Amino acid sequence: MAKEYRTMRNDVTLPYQWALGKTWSRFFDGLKDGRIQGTKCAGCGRVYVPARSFCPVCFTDTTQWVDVKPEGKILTWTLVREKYLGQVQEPPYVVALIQLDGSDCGFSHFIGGFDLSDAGQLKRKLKTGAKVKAVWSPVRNADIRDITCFVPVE
Amino acid sequence: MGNAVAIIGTGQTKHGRRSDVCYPDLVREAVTAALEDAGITLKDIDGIVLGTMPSMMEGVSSTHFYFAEAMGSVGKPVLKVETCGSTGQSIGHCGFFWVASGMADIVLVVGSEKMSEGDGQATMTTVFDPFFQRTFAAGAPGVFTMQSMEWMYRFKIPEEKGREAAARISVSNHDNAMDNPHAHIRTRVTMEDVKNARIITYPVRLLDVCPASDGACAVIFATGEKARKICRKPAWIKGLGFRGEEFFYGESDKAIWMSATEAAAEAYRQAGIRNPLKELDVAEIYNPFTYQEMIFYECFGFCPRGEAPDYVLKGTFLKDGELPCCPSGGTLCSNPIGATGLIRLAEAALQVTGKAGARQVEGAKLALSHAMGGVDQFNGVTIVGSEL
Amino acid sequence: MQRVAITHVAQSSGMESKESLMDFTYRVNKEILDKAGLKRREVGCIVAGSADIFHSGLSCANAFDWDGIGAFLKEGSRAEESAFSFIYGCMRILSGRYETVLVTALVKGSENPDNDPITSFYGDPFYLRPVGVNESVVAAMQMRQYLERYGVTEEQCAKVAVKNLGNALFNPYADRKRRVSLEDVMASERVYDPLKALECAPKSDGVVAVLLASEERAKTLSKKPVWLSGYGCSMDHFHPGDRDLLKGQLPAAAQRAYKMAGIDDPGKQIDVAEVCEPYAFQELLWCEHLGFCGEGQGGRWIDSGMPLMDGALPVNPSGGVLATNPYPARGLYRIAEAALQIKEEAGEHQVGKKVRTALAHSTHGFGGQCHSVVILSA
Amino acid sequence: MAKEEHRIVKGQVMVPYEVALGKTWSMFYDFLKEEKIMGKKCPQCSRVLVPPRSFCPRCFEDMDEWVEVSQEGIVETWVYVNMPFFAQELKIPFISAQIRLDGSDTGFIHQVAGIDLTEFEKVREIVKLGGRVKAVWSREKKGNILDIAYFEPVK
Repeated sequence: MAKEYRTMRNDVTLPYQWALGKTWSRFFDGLKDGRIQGTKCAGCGRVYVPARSFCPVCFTDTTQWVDVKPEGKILTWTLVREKYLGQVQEPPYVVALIQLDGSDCGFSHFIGGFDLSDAGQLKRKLKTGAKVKAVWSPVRNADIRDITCFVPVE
Repeated sequence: MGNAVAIIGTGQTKHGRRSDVCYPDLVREAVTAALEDAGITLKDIDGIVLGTMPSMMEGVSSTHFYFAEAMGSVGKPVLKVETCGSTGQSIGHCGFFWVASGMADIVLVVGSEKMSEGDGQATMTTVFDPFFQRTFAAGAPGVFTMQSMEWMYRFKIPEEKGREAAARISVSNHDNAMDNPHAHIRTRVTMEDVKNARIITYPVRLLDVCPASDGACAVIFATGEKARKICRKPAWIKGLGFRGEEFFYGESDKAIWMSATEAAAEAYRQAGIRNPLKELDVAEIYNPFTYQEMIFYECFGFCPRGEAPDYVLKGTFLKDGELPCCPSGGTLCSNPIGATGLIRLAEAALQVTGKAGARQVEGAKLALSHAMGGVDQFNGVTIVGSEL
Repeated sequence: MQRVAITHVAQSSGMESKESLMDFTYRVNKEILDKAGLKRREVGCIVAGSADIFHSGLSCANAFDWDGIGAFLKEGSRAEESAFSFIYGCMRILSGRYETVLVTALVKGSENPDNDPITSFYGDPFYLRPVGVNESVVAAMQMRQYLERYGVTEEQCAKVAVKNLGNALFNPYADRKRRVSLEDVMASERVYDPLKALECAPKSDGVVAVLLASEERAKTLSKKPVWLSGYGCSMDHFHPGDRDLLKGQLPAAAQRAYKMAGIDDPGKQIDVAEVCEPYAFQELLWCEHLGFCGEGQGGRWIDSGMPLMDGALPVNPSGGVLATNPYPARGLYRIAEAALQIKEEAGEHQVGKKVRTALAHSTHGFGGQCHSVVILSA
Repeated sequence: MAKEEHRIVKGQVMVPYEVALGKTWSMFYDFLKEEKIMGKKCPQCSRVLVPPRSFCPRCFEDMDEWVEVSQEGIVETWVYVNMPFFAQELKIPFISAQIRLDGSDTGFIHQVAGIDLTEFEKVREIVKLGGRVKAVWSREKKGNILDIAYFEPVK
């Protein structure tokens, strides 16, 4: 940002250590073991992934853990071409909402595993409702990137 | 006074290092407790007010989004109000005005902070402007020390006397916190402990300073009509005031501290209080630093300027004194910043409704609560009473 | 019941300002006080609207705001989004305790990083932020569903950008002033496919102030006060995956506002609307949710010409957020513009028809997580 | 290995901003380059504010009159900072001070240095509330507040 009037840089850098709490610690431990777990609300019966300590609709504690499949269907997606500061990866990449089989909500993650520059292939593979499955990272740190991305299932 | 508004329920988390829970769960703990205390459910809530200190204290901005479910706000109107350290009082004021406006019958107000997740002092440094003052900022201790030194010099308070009185405040707050199950720091300290504690910024020592806490507080406001129907013993809002001075530190006189003085004066005017020392039964003051608590006593008219140490040393503000201050153990023993001002209000409400448990001040009917924010820039005061 | 009115409005240009944020704020507040013939000391209460993360790297925005908004030793507060600030100001008046409240929203987008990195901090650090979720990502996913579920076309969405940027040419305060054709919009880069660059709002500078007054005071302060007749707000789930992105909470917010204002046929009873559309297609979706047209009819609605400047229900005659996006202040800009239309003070972008009732809308968060609707009347 | 029941995730947030100084503050720094400390005087309350403002926050009037203030003043209060924290600009130990420059009506925040700062007990013999200090200029001017290197006690 070169400006013709007088400015000052004001860069704010701050360190954090975020607590996961019991439920999310267990969820990420599961990812490390190659399992995707949700919690089920005893009231409305919905299964949420990632797991929640309480039902976002009923406001009651969730106690039942369920394993959901590492595959599901695309609810919607976008191909990110825009570049911006501190971006999670180099564009282009695809971010999607995926409803995992056995769950009742959308799960935010990447879709990849094929050439994104090929417009034809992109349209063919990334249909709403199309099946995708998780690709596990070879290195697992018990975080959301233990799943590298989801890939279309032919 | 216009429309009557009362507090019908309060809830607090256990404050402290709460790395056992994620941030939304901490918030929900307070919300659930407040709903239980009021004996109502989320269905009864017409609107929700949230506030924290600065957004970046915990590295998630605009937390009303993140806490949407935890504060039970899905499908409901919300307001996000923030005024730095004074946030806790400001959100209480917002809850009051929402109900007083006639636009809602029952409003839930939530304040929270999870200090263990960020770097409090580094974050506070970003409150200073980047042009002139940030270079010399030394977090909260630096500022509060400068203010305390200026105050003692102005009123010719001998250093020894100031030290003695500040230590007494530390000891009594720590003693009081022993009665408060929510308090972060629950250890007794002696005068010697305080005077020999590690120096933070001279003359302020470790035991003169509040901890960095995780915690949340929720308070439920209702119209007079609803309050009488739902609640056996509501705490009535009698008066409130909020004032701020110039942004640059040093531009106004911090030994007199007009924002604190005038915020209290405004609240007193509304509550019809002329002699606060006599009329108030208890005060919950936002006291992150022992010395500063004495400046507040003076600003709030509890004693003449420059005489706070004398009053402290004769026990005026002890739990069995003429005007007990911070029977909860105060900010000095728990400081989840965005929640702290609301905790003061919740504690004041508990006192005037006789629900303060072991920290109850016998027969308390009229209580002052307070919070301070910015670089000594803002002060908010709310007065609650057992009668309208 | 007490009533509350907007008596005066002042705003800055949305274009990049060379002034410091403090001076930039002061100019607009000075202007509104001068217009109203009031001294700073005479105002009852002052409420700021600003958000830390959009605040030039200054935490506790209210601290820095305080001087420029004229709040020295005055009763006051700050809300994080400017529609919040507005309604909080109204509450202060409705409580009967204040006769006048000055509400000021401020930001200098030109000093901040882009909206995409900034809005990524709305995301939690565990699930959403690490997979690159920001406001544009969710908007793009929302748009795809909108296109696929209802058969609305990309061209119909692009028409919103053509309309609003066209309107902005008549608004002296607009930031992005450029006549664009449908082809321009369609050919602009698909930054978040299917969203195109010209369908995304810029980041702008902006200070906007409104003076609120009680019924009695309003009548002495202004010949043509604009009355608050309805307000509604509603919050949605945090995780975009927990919601149906095409349903959302705007219908709930609108219903609350309509109920309060006694509106049962919004398409007929509202004369003009200022809608917060940081992404072009959202104007169509929001217009459906506001009841201006049926579900899935947003495409036909724009084709019909109804929301054009000379249409039956002009939407965003100011050029909207696509033209000027001072993020945390944009809600109050909508409210101010709606008030100007009722006052017949909108100048070159005054709509042709007589305006008695105007709607202003504000939204922020992923895919419109929170919506506020304000109804103003003559 | 037993798993911990709850964990911490470490991270960092970096957000860069570039903020405008505007005319008044730009000029203030231009004056510093000439080794002048300039304030602005309010036409209504007559207070001289340093740092300067384009308007008086109390009277809410434009301030157009520049006034040069003294490079000497009184220490209204000070703090000896010997604790490190994240992103601290100055090396500890340092002294932050509020200085009332002669001819101004506000406290100016800067650092007091130019003396041995290592031992607090010795420092407090020299730096006193109400004591006088004067500006020491940096040889190289960078257009920021450290163009005044520090204030030193006047003997």
